[in-house]
Amino acid sequence: MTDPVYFIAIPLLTAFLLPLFGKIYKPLIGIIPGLVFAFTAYISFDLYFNLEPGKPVIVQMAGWAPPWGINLVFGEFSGLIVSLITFLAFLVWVYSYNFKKVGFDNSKKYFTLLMLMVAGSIGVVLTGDIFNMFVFLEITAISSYGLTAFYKGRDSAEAAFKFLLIGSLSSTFILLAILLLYKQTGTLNMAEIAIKSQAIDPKIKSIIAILFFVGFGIEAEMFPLNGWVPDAYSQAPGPVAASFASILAKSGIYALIRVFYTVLDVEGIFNLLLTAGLLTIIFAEFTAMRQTRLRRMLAYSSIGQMGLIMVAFSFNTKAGVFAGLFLMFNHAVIKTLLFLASGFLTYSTKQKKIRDLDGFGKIMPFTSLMFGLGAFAIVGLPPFSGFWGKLNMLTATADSNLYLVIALILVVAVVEIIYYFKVIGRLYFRERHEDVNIQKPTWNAVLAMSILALVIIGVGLYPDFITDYLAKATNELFDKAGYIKHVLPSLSLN
Amino acid sequence: MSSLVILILIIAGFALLSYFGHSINKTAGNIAVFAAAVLIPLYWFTRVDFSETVSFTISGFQMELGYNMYGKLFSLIVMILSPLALIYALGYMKDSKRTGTFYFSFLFSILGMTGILMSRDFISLFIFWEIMTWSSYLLVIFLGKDVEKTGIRYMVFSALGAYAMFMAIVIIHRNTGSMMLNDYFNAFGNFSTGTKFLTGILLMFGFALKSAVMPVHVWAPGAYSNTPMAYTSVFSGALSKMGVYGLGFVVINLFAHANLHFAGTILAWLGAVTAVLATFSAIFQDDAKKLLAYSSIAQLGYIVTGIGIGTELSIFAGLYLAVLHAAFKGVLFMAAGAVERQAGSTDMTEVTGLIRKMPLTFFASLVAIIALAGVPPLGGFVGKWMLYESLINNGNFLMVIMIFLSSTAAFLYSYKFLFGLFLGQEEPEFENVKEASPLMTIPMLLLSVFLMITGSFPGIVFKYIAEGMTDLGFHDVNWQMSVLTNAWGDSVNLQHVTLSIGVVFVVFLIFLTWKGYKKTYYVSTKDISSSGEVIKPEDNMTYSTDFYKPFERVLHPILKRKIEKYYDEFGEGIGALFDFMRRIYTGNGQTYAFYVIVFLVILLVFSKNIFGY
Amino acid sequence: MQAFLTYSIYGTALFLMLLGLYAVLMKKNLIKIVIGLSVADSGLHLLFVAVGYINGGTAPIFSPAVAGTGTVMTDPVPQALVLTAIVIGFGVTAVALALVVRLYRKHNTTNIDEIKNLKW
Amino acid sequence: MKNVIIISLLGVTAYYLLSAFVSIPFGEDFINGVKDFYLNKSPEDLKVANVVTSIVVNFRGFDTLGEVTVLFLASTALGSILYRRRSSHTALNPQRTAPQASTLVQAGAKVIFPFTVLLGAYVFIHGHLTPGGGFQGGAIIATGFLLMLISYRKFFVEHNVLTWIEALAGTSFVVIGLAGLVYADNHNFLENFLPAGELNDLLSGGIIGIIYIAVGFKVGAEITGILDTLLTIKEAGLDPEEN
Repeated sequence: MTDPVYFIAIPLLTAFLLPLFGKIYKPLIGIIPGLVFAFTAYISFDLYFNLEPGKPVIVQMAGWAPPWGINLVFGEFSGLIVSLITFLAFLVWVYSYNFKKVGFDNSKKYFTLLMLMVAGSIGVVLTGDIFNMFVFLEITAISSYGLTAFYKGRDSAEAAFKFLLIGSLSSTFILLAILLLYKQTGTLNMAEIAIKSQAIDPKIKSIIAILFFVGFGIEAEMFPLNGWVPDAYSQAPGPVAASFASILAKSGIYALIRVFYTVLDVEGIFNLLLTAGLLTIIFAEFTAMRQTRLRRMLAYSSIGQMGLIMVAFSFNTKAGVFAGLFLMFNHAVIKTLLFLASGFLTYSTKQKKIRDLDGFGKIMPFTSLMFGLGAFAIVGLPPFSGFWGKLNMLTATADSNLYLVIALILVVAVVEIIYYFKVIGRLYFRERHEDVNIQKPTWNAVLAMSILALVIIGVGLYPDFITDYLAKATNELFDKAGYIKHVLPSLSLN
Repeated sequence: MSSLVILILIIAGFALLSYFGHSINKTAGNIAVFAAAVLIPLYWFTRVDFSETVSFTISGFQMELGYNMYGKLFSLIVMILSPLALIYALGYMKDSKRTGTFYFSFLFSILGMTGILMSRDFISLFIFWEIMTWSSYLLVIFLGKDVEKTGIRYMVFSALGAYAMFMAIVIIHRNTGSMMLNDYFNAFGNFSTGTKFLTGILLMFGFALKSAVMPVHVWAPGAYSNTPMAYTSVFSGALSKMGVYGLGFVVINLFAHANLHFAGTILAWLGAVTAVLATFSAIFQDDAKKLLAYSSIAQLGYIVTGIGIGTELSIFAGLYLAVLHAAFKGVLFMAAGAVERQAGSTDMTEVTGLIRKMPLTFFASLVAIIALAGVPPLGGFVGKWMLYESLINNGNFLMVIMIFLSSTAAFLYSYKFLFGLFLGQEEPEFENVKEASPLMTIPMLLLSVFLMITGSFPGIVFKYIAEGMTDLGFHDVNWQMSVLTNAWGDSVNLQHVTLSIGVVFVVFLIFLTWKGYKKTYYVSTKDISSSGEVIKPEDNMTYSTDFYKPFERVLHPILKRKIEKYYDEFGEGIGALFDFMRRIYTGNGQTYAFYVIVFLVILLVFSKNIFGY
Repeated sequence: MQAFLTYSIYGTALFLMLLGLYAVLMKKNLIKIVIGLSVADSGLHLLFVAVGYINGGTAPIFSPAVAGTGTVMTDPVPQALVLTAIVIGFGVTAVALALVVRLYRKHNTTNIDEIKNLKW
Repeated sequence: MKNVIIISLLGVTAYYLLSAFVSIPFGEDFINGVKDFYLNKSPEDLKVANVVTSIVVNFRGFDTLGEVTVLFLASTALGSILYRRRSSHTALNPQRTAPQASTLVQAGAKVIFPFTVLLGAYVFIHGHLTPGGGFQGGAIIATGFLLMLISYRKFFVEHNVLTWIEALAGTSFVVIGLAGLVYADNHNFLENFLPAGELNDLLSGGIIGIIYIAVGFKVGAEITGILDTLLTIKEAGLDPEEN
C-alpha cells in the first residue's frame, strides 16, 4: 500500500473530486483534505522508516525504465524532505481547518490549492526527471499565486501579481536551461544527464548552470531575486505564509541542491552560491530590522534563514550539507510556528503592525508564548532546536576556513536578536492602552502549535532525535555514483 | 543518575514548579520558591559529588560536566548568594504581578550559572551561558520600563559577547577537533599565531563583556538599575562573576601555554581605567541604584585588573575581591531594594533620613559600605592590600595610582549613598516608613555578618581560593587565617587591627550616644530660616542635591564624553543605513523583474570568472 | 547555408523571447506586461520546436504513408515538451489576467507604477 | 535612457544564449538520445502511430497528469481570485459587459459552433493516430464556446455541468493510472493494461486513447470555464473591495 506514486496521485484525485464532495456534504470539503494530508504523512513516514540503508525506493511511471520513462526516487535525502513537508502540511491543515470561519466560505478552493501546492512540492522533491521537476514547480507556483491572492480586502492581488511576474521569469529560465540540457545530452533523466554532463562544453554548461541558478534561486528566495517574498508572505493567509516558508521555499532550495550536487558538475557554482547566500542574509536581516509590520518582518527573516541555508550548502562539504539540512528542518518547523502564531496575533488588527501587539502576552497568553518560544528558537538560543542548527552551521563554516563568514553570520544573528526581542518586549513587557477584539486560538490551532513547540523543545534538548537521519541524508546526497547506479542499473559513472 | 545532572534537574524542576505554583496562587508559588532556596543549596552542599564527571555525546559533539575546584569556588558564591536573594525576593516581590515569570527566570539564571561552572567543554558552557543570558534579559525588562533601550542594549551586548565566544569555539573546534576546555588549553601552544590571537581575544572579549570592562560596559548601569533589586544582587554579585570566572581560566591557561602576557596587561589596564571612570560616574549619580550599578562596574574593574596581571598574588586578590564583592554588593542592592520598597524611591535627593525608620537596613548597608571602601577592619581592606602589593611587585606603579585614586574616590560615593538615604534630615513624607520585612532584612544581615567575619578571619575564604587556584596552575599558595604578609617581610595581624579599631569604635559610639542623645531633635528640610525667600513645599532642600558639585565641575571634561553616546550614534547610523538598504524593495514588480535580468546578465558576463573554464 | 539557418532560426526565436521580456521590463500597462510574458513564452516554445528539428525529417507519425519507408523523423520529445509548456503558459496567463482584473477593480488603473502599496 | 539599459541587457543575454544554442547546428541529429527508443517502441509495443502522443500520454504521462493539474489549478485559482462573496440581497444576475454582436456574427456562430465541437472531438479521439490530441481537441471545443460566448450576451455555460465533467474526466485519468498499479504487468502507475491492438487502428494504443479522451473533455471544460469566468460578471454592478 505504500508507493511513492500515492504522494502525487491521491492529492490530485482528491483535488479533482473535491467539488463533488462539496455537493454531497459541505463539511467534507474541510475533512477530506485533512485525510489526504494525514495519509501522505503516514506513507512518507512509513516509507522513510522502512527504507533499506543506501537503497532508495525507485518507481517507474508507465512501466518504462528510467532513462525513457519518468521515475520517482524516494531516498534518504528526498525522503527526509518529503517527510518534513508532509508532516508540516498536515499541521498546517490542522491549524487552518476552521481558521477564520467567517469569510472563509471559499474553503473549497483554499484546500484544493493548498493540497496541490503540497503535492507539487512533493513532486519536485521526488522526481528523477528534470522536466517533470519543472512541471511540478509550476504546479506549486500557480497554486501559490492563487493562495497569495486568496483574501480580497488586502493588497493580496498586488503581491500575487509580483509573485507571478517573477515566477514566470523563473520558469522561462528553467525551461531554457532544460532545453539546452536536452539539446546537449538528448535526455531528460537527471541520472543520465549527470553521466553525460561531463562531456558538455564547459562554456555551455556554465550558461545552463546560471539559468538554473537564477530560475531556482527565485523560488529559493535568493537576493536579489526575492522581491516577491515579503509581499506574498505578508498578504497570504497566515497558514499559507507558514506553508510558503516550510514547503515552497524548501522545494526551491531542494531543486537548487539537487541540480548542483547531482545533475551538473560545476564547481564554480558553490562560490556563487556562497556570495548570493551572504548577500541574501545581509539584505534580508537588515531590512527585517526596520520593519513595522509583523508579517513582513517574519518574511524578511525567512529570507535571511534561506540565505543561511544557501551558505551552508555552498561549502560542498558533508558538514556543510548536514548543517544545511539541520537549518532547513529548523527553519521549516520554527518559521511555521511563528507564522501560525502571528496569524492569531494580528488577527483583528488591520494594519498588522508590531506596535499593535503591546501587552498581548496577557490577553493572548498561549499564542504569545508560542511566538516567544519560536523567536527564542529562531535566533538560536539554547535549549531550543535553533541552537544546534546554528552550532553545526558554524562548525561547518569554520571547517571550511571561512572565518569572516562566521563573523558575518554572528553579526547578523545579533541583528536578528534585536528585532525579535523587540517584539517579545512589546508582547510581554508593555501595557495595553486600548481595547482590542482578540480572537482566541481555536482548539485545532492550539494543537498544531503545541506539536510544533514540542518538536522544537524536544530536538533542542536532544538533537540526536534527528541527527542520524540528517547524516544519512547527507551521505546519500554526496553519493552521486550510488544515485546513478540505483536509477540506471545498466549505466554507471565512468 | 549523576548528582550533577540531578542538581541541574532540581533547579529546572523548581523553576517550573515556581512558575506553575504562581499561576495557581501566590502562596503555593512562594512555598515552591522557599523550598528551592533551601533545598538547592542543601543538595549542593551535602550531595553533590565534586569529583564526579558526566560525559555524553550530543549531535556528534563530546560534552562533559564536572566540577573543578576553581568552579567550585564560584559555585560557592552562587549557592550562597542566590538562595539569600531568593528569600529576600519573597519579601520584595510580595505585591508584584507576574511573579511566576520572575521566579522562573531567576531560577533559570541560577541554573545557567551552575551549569557554566560545571562545564568542562565549550558547548555546554555556551549553552548555559546563553540560558543565563536570556533569563537575565527577561528580568532586566521585567518591570516594563526602558524595554527598548536598556533591554535591547543588554541583549545586544550580551549577544555580541556570547557570539564572540561562539566564534572562538567553532574556530577551536576546527583546529583541535574537540570541544573540551582542556584540549584547547593543551593544544594552544601548537596553534598558529593568528589562531592564538583570534581565539584568545574573542574568548576574553566575551567574558570581559559580562564583567563590564570599560568600552563594553554600557549595558551594565541600565541593566543593573532596571532589574528588580531582588535579582540585581545576584546579577551584580554572582552573574557578572561568570565573566571573571571565564577570564580567570582563559588568561591563566593562555599564559601558561603561550607568551601572551601583553593581552593580560591590556586587560589589566582596561580594568584599571574602568575602575577610575566608573567610580567618577558613580559619584555623580543621584539615583542610589545607578550609583550602585556604577560602583559595581568599578569594583569589577579591580577584579579584572587582578586577574589580568596574572601573578599568583594578583589573581588571589582578584578572586578574594570577587567573593567579597558578591557579598557587599549583594547587601547594598538588597538595601537599595528595601528602601525602594518601603520609601517608594531610591532617589537620594528625595529620600533622606531613614536611619531611625530602617535601622537594620542601615546597619547592613554600613557594614557593606565599609567593606566596599576597603577600610579596615572589614574584608575589603584585605583584598585591596593584596591587590596593591601584587601591582607594586609587578612594577605597575601607574596602575597602583589609578586603583588608589579610584578606591579613594569610592569613599565619596559610599558616603553619598549612606548620607543620602539614611542620614540627613527627616522628611515628613517619610514619616510612616517602616523597617522592611524580616524576609528582606535577614538575608542582608547574614551577609553583613559574613563581611565582618572576613575582616578578621579572611582565611575562611582564602581556603577555597587557594584550592581553586590549583586548577589555574598555582599549586602551593600560602595563606593564613588572619595574618597578611607581604614580600617585603611586613605582616599584619588582622585580629589586632580589628580589635583596636573595634575598641575605638565602641568608645566613640558610647561618647556620641552620651553626648548627643538628649539634645537631638529632628527637623524637616523645610524647617529653615531664610532671608526673605519663601520655601515652597515642592522645593528640594535636601543636602544631597548637587552633593559633589565642585568635583563635578572639575571632572566634567572627562565624563562628558559618554561612551554611550558613540554607541547610540553608531546605532542610529546603522539604522539609517538599513533604512537605505531596504529601499531596494521598491514595491514595483517591474523593478524586481529588472533585478532578475540584471542578476542574470551579471552572472553571464562573469561566467568565465565564476566557472573558470 | 547551414550556419545561416542555425543563426537565423535560433536568433528569431530568441529575439521573440527577448522582445517579450522587453515588454515585461518596459511597458507600464499590466495587460501589456502579461502579453509580454506570453510572447516570451511563445519564443521559448519556438526554440523548443527548432531544437527538435532534424534535417529532412518528417512528422513523427507512423501513418501508413510513411510506415516502413525508413524516412528520418524529427525528434518527438521537444514537441511533447512544448505541448506541456504551452499548457502551463496558458495557465499562468489566465491567472495573470485574473489578477489584472482584481488590481484594476481595486486601483482603477493598469499602470504598474501606481500599484505599489507594498514596499520596503 | 532606461530603454538603452534594458536593450543592452537583453542584448547581452541574447548573445550568450545564442552562443549556447548555435553550438549544435540547426537540424543536426545527436546520438544516444532517448528519442530513438521512443521512435522504436511507440509503433512496436504501444501500437501508437503518433509518437508525440505516445510520449505525452505514456512515456511521459506523468508530465501530462501534471499538465492537466495545471489547467485545473488555473481554473481553481481563477475562481478563487475573482470570487466574490454573494450578498444575500442581490440575486444572482449574471451579465456581460461586452456589446451585443451583429446578427451576422450570431447566425454564423450558431452554424459554426456544432462543427467546431465535432472537430474538437475528432481531434482528441484520433489523438494517437493523427497530429493532435486531448489538449488540442479540448482547445478547439473551447474555441467553439468562446465564439458563442462573445456572440450572445445571454449565452451562459452551466458551471455545475462543467464541474462534473472536470471532476469525472480528471478522476478517470488518475483512476486509469492507479489501475495500472493493479492490472498492468509491471504494476506501475499509468502503465498500459489494455490490449494494444493494431497500429493505425482507432482502437489501438490501449489506455492512451482513453486518457486522451478524458483529457479532451477536461481541457475543453476547463478552458470554457476559465473563459466564462473572465467574461462574466456574476453580480450586478461592481462591489468595492471588501474589508
